[in-house]
Formats: sequence, structure tokens, C-alpha cells
Amino acid sequence: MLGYILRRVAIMIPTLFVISIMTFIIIQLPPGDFLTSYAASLRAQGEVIDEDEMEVMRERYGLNQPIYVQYAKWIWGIMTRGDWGQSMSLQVPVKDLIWQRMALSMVLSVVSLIVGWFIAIPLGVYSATHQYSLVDYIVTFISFMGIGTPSFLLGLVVMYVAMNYMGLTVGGLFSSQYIMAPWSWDKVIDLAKHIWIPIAILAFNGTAGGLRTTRANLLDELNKPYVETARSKGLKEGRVIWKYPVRVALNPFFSTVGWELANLIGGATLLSIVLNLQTEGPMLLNALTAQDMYLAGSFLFLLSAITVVGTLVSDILLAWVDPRIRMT
Amino acid sequence: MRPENSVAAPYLLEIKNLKKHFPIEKGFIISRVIGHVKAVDDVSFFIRPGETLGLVGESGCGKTTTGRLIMRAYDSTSGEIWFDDCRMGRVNVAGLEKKQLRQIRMNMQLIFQDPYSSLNPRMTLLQIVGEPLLVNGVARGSELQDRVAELLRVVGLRPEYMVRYPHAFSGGQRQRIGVARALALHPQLVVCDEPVSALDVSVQAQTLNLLQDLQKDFNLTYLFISHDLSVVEHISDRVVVMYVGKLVEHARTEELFYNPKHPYTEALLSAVPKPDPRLRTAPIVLQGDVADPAHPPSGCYFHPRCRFCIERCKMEAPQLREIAPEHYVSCHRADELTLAGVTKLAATAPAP
Amino acid sequence: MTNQPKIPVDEEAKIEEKIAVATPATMMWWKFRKHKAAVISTVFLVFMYLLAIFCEFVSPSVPDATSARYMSAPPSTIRLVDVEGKWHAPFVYLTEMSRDPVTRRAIYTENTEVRYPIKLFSTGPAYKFWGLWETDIHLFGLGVADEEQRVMLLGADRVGRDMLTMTVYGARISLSIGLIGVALSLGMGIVIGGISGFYGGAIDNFIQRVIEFIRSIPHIPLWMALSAALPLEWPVLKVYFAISMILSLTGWTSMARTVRGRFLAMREEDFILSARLTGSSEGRIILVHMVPSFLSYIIAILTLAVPYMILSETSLSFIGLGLRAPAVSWGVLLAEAQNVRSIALTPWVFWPAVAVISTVLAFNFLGDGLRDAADPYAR
Amino acid sequence: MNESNPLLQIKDLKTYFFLDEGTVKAVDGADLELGTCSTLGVVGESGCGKSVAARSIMQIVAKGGRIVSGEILFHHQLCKPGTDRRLSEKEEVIDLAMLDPQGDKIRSIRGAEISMVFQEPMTSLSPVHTIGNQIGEVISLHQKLDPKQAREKAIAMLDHVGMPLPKRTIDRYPHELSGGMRQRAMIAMALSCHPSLLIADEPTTALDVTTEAQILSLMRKLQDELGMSIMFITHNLGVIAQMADRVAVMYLGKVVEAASVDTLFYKPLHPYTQALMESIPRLGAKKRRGERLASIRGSVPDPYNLPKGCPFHPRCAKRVPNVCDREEPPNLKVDQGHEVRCVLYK
Repeated sequence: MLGYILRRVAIMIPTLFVISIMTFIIIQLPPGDFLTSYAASLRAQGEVIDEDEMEVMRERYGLNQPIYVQYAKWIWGIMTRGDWGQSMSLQVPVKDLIWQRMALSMVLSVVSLIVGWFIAIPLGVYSATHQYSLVDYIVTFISFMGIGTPSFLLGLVVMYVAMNYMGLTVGGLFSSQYIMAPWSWDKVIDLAKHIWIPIAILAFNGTAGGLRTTRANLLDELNKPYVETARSKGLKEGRVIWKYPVRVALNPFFSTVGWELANLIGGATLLSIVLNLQTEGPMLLNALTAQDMYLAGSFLFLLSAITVVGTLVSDILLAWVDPRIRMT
Repeated sequence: MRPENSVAAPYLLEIKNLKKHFPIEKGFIISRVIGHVKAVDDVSFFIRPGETLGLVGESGCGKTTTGRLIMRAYDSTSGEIWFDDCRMGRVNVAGLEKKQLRQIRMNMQLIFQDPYSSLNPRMTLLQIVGEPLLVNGVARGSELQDRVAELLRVVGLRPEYMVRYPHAFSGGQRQRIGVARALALHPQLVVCDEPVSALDVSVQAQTLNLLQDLQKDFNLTYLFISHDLSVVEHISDRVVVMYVGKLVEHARTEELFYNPKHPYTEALLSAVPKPDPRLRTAPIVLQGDVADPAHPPSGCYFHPRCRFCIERCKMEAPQLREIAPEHYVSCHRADELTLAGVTKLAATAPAP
Repeated sequence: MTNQPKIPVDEEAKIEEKIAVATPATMMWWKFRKHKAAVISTVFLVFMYLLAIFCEFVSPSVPDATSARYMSAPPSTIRLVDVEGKWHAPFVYLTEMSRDPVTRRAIYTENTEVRYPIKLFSTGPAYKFWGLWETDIHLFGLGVADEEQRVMLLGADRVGRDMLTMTVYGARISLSIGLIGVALSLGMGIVIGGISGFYGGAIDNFIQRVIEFIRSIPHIPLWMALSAALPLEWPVLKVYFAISMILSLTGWTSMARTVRGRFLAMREEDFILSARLTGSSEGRIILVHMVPSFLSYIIAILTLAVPYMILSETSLSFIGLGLRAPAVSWGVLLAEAQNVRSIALTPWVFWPAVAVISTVLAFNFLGDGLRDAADPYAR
Repeated sequence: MNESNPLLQIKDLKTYFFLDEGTVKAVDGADLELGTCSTLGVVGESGCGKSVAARSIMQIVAKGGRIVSGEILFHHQLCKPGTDRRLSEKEEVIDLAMLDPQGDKIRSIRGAEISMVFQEPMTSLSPVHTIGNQIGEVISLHQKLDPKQAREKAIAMLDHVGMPLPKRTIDRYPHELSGGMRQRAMIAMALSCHPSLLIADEPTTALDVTTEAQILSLMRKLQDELGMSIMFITHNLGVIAQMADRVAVMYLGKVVEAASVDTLFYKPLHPYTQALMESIPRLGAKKRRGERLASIRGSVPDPYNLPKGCPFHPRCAKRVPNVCDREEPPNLKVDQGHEVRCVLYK
């Protein structure tokens, strides 16, 4: 098992390297660079920027160097100094911007994932064991709704309902007085008061998907002979179901943690744009439109890295829970 | 049907030292071979024209792989498969090029075990049975229909069924369809891979009878692969017994069943539950499990389970040798052992 | 063959001839028919696609018909009974706009003096049908000048465009981008997955690694980055195709995996081996035996991929990275409604969202039904 | 067999499946009787209802199916734990057909008084739990033992069924064992609470012939040692001949013939039984080359539309026109312990 984990970690490192190269290429794809789009936005406001000044700035950000030099400098900075480069639009080091936002994104996604599962599993089990019952139909329909409604639309609906019927303005993760404040107990409580709405929205999506998976897998497992064996032992029906087929049907959950997390992060990105949350979403969007390449690149790289790590974790989890694929 | 060969070849099929080793691969990005499963390991036997050779053994003994190697469904690792083709003469199937192989396959056909997965559910009987005729350019159009109708009639199905799909038929009927397809090109050799194992008891007999009748009518030669010794005894002229990829005994049916020379054959015969409550003899119960073909034991593969095992059996793998005319055994002690075969039953079944 | 049959003809159980000769398609249809939600969804989707195909004709207005007279106007009330209690064919009253003296917001009132009956095949704003024929015939309308009175079933947006018209025009792009995206993914998926499954070995290994790699990048941020790279000055059509390309860039991976998986599973089937042994060529085996067997399955998977594409386009356009005005897609329309305040005051601008959700839902049900029916022989 | 001492009596059992496609009368009026410490063989082809009948006894009929009518009388021997069942004097008769399939009563019988061994030893054991976990569970459930004691009992049981290295095997997962070993584990699990009845549903069908011989001799040995009855379900007449005391032949949900094993093999009365006996190739009965087997024409009919009258009549060589296709034959007692459902013996 340990050897398996070590091997997997070993092949993860080159993967991350390739990803970092890919992200760097992707953010270099737009024609022009930060300065051209900066100049364009200035021009839109009626200001003019002169060519010499542009050249100086280009020099300072290293934008006149070949792309591989830029990449090498960036990745070297990350590996040796934890320096993710400079955000050109915000004029601060990227590392000062990303960590809190990424952490909040992770909290949002992981909590939603767990909440979603906690609802999805019992409902899915009930639905599968009561196939074609009224509850099953309702649950199935709602899960279809959950799959069909993307989180950002749901976010809009929630905002609309909150505003129209409750007179509330939904949005953000903090009350205004805490946004810039340093972390404190009160700030955490304030966060909890706000974050439940996006969590509920994301968890609804997660529940819908999880429910379908649980139900479908369990329906397959329920017909397996080992369930009959368990029943023939004289176990209570609940124990028969929960100890055996549910246990087997949950394996796919572990194997998909990685993808689920990636999906959730994607959904969370959009939702946070709609709800204007202080997570990575809005900042990534701004960075992309402004061609703030180090900021955007760092976010992209970190998001991919999370997925890669998530996949690794899910593979290890699966090897841990399923003796059939346990590796030596 | 078949032009008379000027020189009568003694064997229709002759297998010499056939081997198939499947590599066991392991590794992440670059996989490496860490061992081999010796699915078929140095097997030699022959089949004469018009006879039925039974091939028996327990699951994993390599009998199905042997059948498929003969058909060249897989390529063998080494060894020769000599087939006396009615047009091309005696050829080594193992070494044939694609084009010649196509020719040869018109004279060798396979009947499968599972009557469900072996018929394409999206084709009508006309398409299924007619496919060999069509792709080999033998018949088309209305001639194809006539031929298929005839084939269906031969296997005991109504020609009108030709427009139907396999889902309309029971397991036994499907197996008849499989037989019709195998016969379409008038093959010389038919490899029957457990053709009745998946069928109900009452349908088994119909199918066995059909195979026997067709053999007579079309002068077919069968390689009959089965794990059921009673069926093999019923249908075969000669029998080959395999154990973990190796051929352990090969003899005429009566010889093998009444006078086995290999302890494994003896145990196998003894283990078959006899359908007669008055014959409740304690079988020779073998200890342990069939050896793992990826990690076979040293010497004779059967030695850990053999009650006659001596030191030599653990060290040295026995060679196949002819201890009586046409009785081949691979056992060091074949000459000295007196083994029990099947006790002759009263020639009649219990009276109705 | 000269032999006389010696075997007695099987005395067959009475099989209903209808079932016995049912083609695979018929069997699938019988199975599909049982899935009520899928059948209803099919009808709904056919309706939506008809709207999208004939959007110029079906919509009572044209998308560029902005009008200060109808800014954020609510849906018109269709009436059958007039104020005097007399019955008429469907009609609308003249809408009059005034402004709230304090808030300066537009207030719309009905003038019950003037009735406008709704006509079928009435004249309206001129358009070019499919960009080919100039005409001014619409499916329904009032037959009067736009500035005089409009019938707006779904109200109007901020700049006074008819929401029904916008939603129907949006359907054309949103619904077709799903199909094009899926078609592109399918093409790539089948070719690459087929190569992977057919050749196996090192090629297969390499392709599998590439697929795993692509899948390890979260889709939405990747799409965001790629669509942010599209030059702003590109024309609508170019952006449209670029967006479908971006969407299928990740979509093909799952398609390729499915195709490969099926290919590998199918190669092991006895009936494939049988076909090979009877001398069928590889081409025949693939075309006659393999493709029909997984075609239905692939179609079901495709159907489930379409809504994903539609949603992705909507998401991208919504955050301003996908299509942009003047293109009309549901995402673009929603992006314009993005301001919550505008949704609260004029909830009808949310209609495109309803269209998105119901379409996606219908596709999911349809895909579910197709998947169930895909293999009528599954036992 | 000891007729005065029945363990299980099934009377006119009907178990139907109500499915979308129609009603399947899987068991349609079956009568079976099983004495203490004896073996009843139930033989029949696929779809004859033999497995469903067995599941009806345990009340574990699959979804969509239920017992429609009939009695399943189980003579529950009340004895102190650990004493020989054969010596018990008090007994309680329970109609299992009347019990709630999920109730406490039937669950206290399942696994303890009546237990079952299934056909597929691979899929009948949970792939994600160790052998010890699955055996220990049934022991601690019915015998109220703590986990440690249950584990020891499980090891002892594995040893009893001839599992090599039971102390190590107990922590193995099913996929790490061979087919024969898995079936031994299944048997250990089924017998761990010393049931008075073991239902074995094709326990050797998935096994090779040498493994089959091992399992059959193990079952015989255990029956002698533990003093239980076995209901042995199989389609293999050879296995039946070797194992059973009494045999019931089933066809399309009905018991068409029941007799002692010797009578059934030497004096079968029902045309179906006779045809079955003649249609199997017998080892050592080889006659001339190319000799044909007697066969039963046609195949088992579709369960959704069964033939009228005697269910076997369309395939029967001895059918009486206008009788067999009209009336259902009654169950006739032709001899001591020999019953047959055929109008020929009226």
C-alpha cells in the first residue's frame, strides 16, 4: 500500500510540471499581453499611454522576453521562494492574493461535497430500496432538476427569492466590516452566516448527482447473490442493506472524489462570480479578462493541482475501501 | 463435397508441441513481463478424418485455449498445427498468412458454448447463418436464402424462421442456429467448445443427437471440448485429458475410461457422480486445488495431489509416451500402477 | 445439399410472430415507449428545435427591435372578454406608458378603448428567413406598426426588446451549439477512442495518458481561460465555432473513453470472434457487427452530453467570456439580466433561464430513456 | 426415511411473481416433505421453480414475488443449545408461509434453524468483507456471543469444513480463495449455528468435478456429524443419485413425481422423469458408436404462457389426447412414499 502511494506520488510530480507548462501556454494564448489590454482599457477611458512608458513597463514585467524564459523564471520562483510572480493589475505579489481565496474555495467545495453526500446517500438508498414508490419518483425528479440546473442559475434564483420575498441582499462571504479585517473569531462566525447559502446551492447540485449514482449502483448491487446470503443469515433488513450492498455501492463514490471535486470547483467558480464571493472565481475572471497572466496562471495551476491531488486521494481511498483492487 | 485425395493422409489434424504462454504484465507507465501463464504447454495430439476427439479437463486447464489456437483465434507461442485441407493439402495452420488462413477457415469451424453471446442479437437468422456464405462469396441473393433455408432444415429449425432474430429462440434452438452457421461452408473439422454445457438436461440430448447425425451425414470431424466426462464418453472415439495446460493422457475412449493410466484421469473418472443410487462408491477425493498455471509446482504438475507421488515426480516433469498402441500417458509410474476405471454399467438404463 | 432432414422439426412454443421478427430498432422503441418522462421530453425537444429552426417566423418581432416605448414592459395580457363582458377572439388592449413622477420608472397601463385582435400569419417587422428570403409574415402578431402596439407574451427587456423573440432566437444558438459541440466531440472521440481501442498497446497507453491529463484540468476554469483568449473583435460566427471547439476540447475525452471501452468489451464477444473465424474482414466486423451494437449506446451517451454543452455555453456567455451581444443566446440574455435588481423588478427577463433548465431537463430524461432502451437485449 | 418424524412439510405452495410482463407462476402448487436427518433431492431444469421453492421456505423470495397460498410447516425441535436435536422431545410447528418476511420470528429461524448454501460461491459472499466477518456475524447474531468468541467459533467452523490454515483464512477476502474454498466458507457459515435444515441450492454446479466430489463428501460427513436434514437442489441426476434419500422432480412449478431415490431411479413413473433418466449420457454405459440418446422434444415453455392442462403434455410422448391438454392431473399416491402427477396412473 505504501509503495503504491509512493509510486503514485512519484508520477504526480511530472504531471504537475506538464500542467504548469500547459497553463502557462494557455494564459499566453490571447493576442497581446497585459499591457496591450491595459492600454486598451485606458484608451476606453479617454487616456493615452505613450509607447516609451509601455516599453519600460514591459521591461519591468519581463514581458519582452521569450515565453520559455518567462516560464522558467515563474516556475523557478515558485519552487525556490514560493514566489508566484507579481499581479500586474493589482500591483501586489500573487502569493498575497491567492491563498486566502483558494482556501475559502476549498472550504466551500469540500464542505458542499460532504454535505451533498450526507444527504445523497440515505436518500439514494431509500430511493433504490423503494424503487417505483412515490418517494422514489419525487426524489428522482428532484435529482434530475438538480442536475439540470447549474449552480449559477440556482444562485440567481436564490438571490431573486431572497430579495423579492425576504428583502435580503444575498452575496459575498462576509459582512462589509469584516472583508478587510484580519481573521478573528467574529469573522469566522460572520463567514459561517454567509457561506451556508453557496454551500446549500452547491450541495444541492452535488446531492442530485450523488443520489443518482447511489441509486443506480445500489439497484445493481441489490440483485447480487451476496445480498440474498446476508438475508438468509437472519439479519435485519436494514442491516442487510447497509452493511452489504450499500457498502459496495459506495465504492464509486470514493473513486470519483477527484472528479467530483473538480466539478464542484468549476461550479463554485461560476457561483462565486454570480454571488460575488471572496473566493477564487471573481478574481480569476478579472485576471483572465485583464490578461494578468501570473495571477490567472497561478489560479489555473492550483485548481488543476487540486484535481490531480484529489484524483490521487480518491485512488488511494478506493484501494483502501475495496479489497479487490488493493495493491501491494 | 470433397475431392478424393490421392494420398490418404492418416490424420486430418495433427498438433505438435503446441504452446501458448500469456505474459503477465505489471507496472505503471512502462509495463514489464513478470511471468507467463502457461495456458497450453507442449500439447500434441491428432484427429483422424471422420472421428470425434474428446478434450476434457477442469476449468483453466487450457482446453478452450487449445481449441482456439487450432482455429487461430490466437497465435500460438510455438508448435505446429498440421491440417489436411481438402484443397490446399497438408498445411501448418500456425504458420499461415492471412489470405491462406481465410481459405483454411472455410474448412474449420467453431461452435461456441454460450448460445446467447455467440449470436449477434441485431441480425436475423438469415444474416447469421448466411454470413459465412456471403463473406466468402459462396452465395448471395435468393441462392443465399435457399442455402440458409436448407441449413435451418438440416438442424431441425423451420426455414420460415429465417426472418426472426435470436431473441425469439430458446437456448437449445439458438445452439442449433450456431450449428447451422458452422455447417454453412461444409467444413471438414468442427471444433465444438462445450456445446451443451449451457443447455438444460432435456435439451442436451437433442443437441448431442443432432451433432452425431450431422457427423454421419456430412462426414464431419469433431474436436469436442467438454468438462463433462459422461458426454465425452458418449460422443468421442478418442479422448485427451488435460491438466494445467499439459496433456496427461490420450487414448481410445474405452481404453481411457476402463483402463486409465494416469492417476489424474482415474480421480477425474471417480469424481463424476454416477446417476445410480445403487452405485454409491466413495470417490477418490483429491486434496487441495488445481495448480495455478502462473505458478505451477515443480516436476509433474499433478504431484501435490497425487496419491502415488514419489520423489521423482517432484523433481522431474514426465514426458508424454506411448505405453500401449495409441495410448499416450505422461506419468513416471504409468507402467507400474493399476488404476480403477469406470465400472461397466448394465448396458441398459434403469427400466422405465 | 442433398440430405433429407432426419430430425423432427422442433415443436416450437407459440412465439408471437410480432416479437420474433421485431428489428432491434422496434425493440428499442417498445422499451423506450415505456419511459413516459422520456417520451414527453422528446415531444418537448422537438417543439423547441422547431422553434429554433423557424425562429424568425415564430417570433412576433425581430431581435434588434429596441424601443424606448417598451423598456422593461411586462408581458401583455391576452384577453378574450372585454370590459363590457363581451367575448372576442384573443386580443390585447392598447398599452400606454407613463412615468412615476418620483422614481421616474415606467408604468404601463391598459387603455380599454382600443382593442387589437391577435392575428395569425400577420405582418410585422421585416426579416430575412434563414437569411435567404425577405418577408414580414410572422406566425402571429397584431398587424400594426411596432411603435403603435406590440403583443409581448413574455414582456420586454431593459431596452424594450420582446423577450419571446429574444428567447426563441436564443434557442437557435443555444440549442445548435450543443449539437455542434457534441458532434465535434463525437468525431474526435470516435476516431481517437477507436484508434486507442483498435490498436491497443503503446498508442492506447499514450492516448489514455493524454485523456487522463486533460481530465485532470477542471473544465470550467479551463474553458474560462480559453474563451478569454478569443479576440474581442472576432465576428459572432467565428466566436460561435470557437466556443464549440473549446467545449468539445474536453468533451471528446469522455466520448473516447466510452468508445474505447465498448470496443474492447465488444472484441471479446463470441459473435465477433465467430464473424472473424468465418472469414469476415475487419472492416465488415467493425461496420456490420460492432458499430450497430454500440451505436444506440453512443446515441444515448451523446444525448446526455448535449445538455452539458448547452449549460457550458450558457455559463460562459453568462460570465461574459463566451458569446457576446449582438449574438443572441440564452447565456447572453441571462448575462444581460445578471443584475439581481433587474430580475427582481422585471422577473420576465428570467425566461431564458426557464428555457435552459427545461431543455436540459428534457435532454436528461431523453438520454435516460435512450440509455434504458439502448440495449433491448440486456437481460 | 422416517415418515413419522417430519421436519418440513410443504403443502400446495404457490409462489408467484407479479411483473410488468405478466404473472410468473414460479411455484404452482408444490408439495414436498422432508424428514429429520435425511436428504431430500429436488431435481428439475432451469425455470422449474426449485430455487424459488427453497427461497419460499426461507421467506427470501426476490422482489416482485410472494407466497400466494399454501403451507410450509416447520417442525421446530426445541432443545437446549448444544444437545442433540434428535433427542429433543418437544417440538413446535410453525407455518413459515404465514410469517412476515421481515419479522423477528422468521429471522430467528433463518441462519439458525434453516440455512442456505448458494450456487455461486464467488458472488454469494460479499467481496468487501473478510470471511471471518461474514461467518462471525451470523454466529454473534444467533448465539449472542461477543466478537472474540464468535471469531473463535468461526475458526473452529472453518477447521471443521476442512479449510486449510483456518486462522489465516479467516482474515481473507473471498477473491483470495479458490472456488472450492469459497464454497467451504459458505458451508461453514451456513452450519455455524447447527441448523436442523440446510438448503443447498446447486452448491456444486459452478465447481469442477474434482472439487464437486470434495464438497459432496464434506456435506455427507457434516450431515452425519451434525445430524441435520438437507434439501439438495440440483439439475444433475448424478449428484441426486449420490446424495438424496428421497427425490422430488419438479417441472414448471409443480412436483411431478416424488419417491425414494431408489424407486425414482429404478421405477420412475412420470413420463418426464422417465425421459430425463433416458436422456442423460451415463458414464460406463457406452454402447455402440453413434448410438443416439433418447431425448425430450421441444424445450421448456415460456413462463408467461404455460400450457393448459398438464404442463408437460406438449413434450410428452405418452400424452392422452383430449385429457392431458385439458385437465390438470391430480397428485396420485401410487405406492408407499411414491407420488406422481400423471393421469396414466389414475
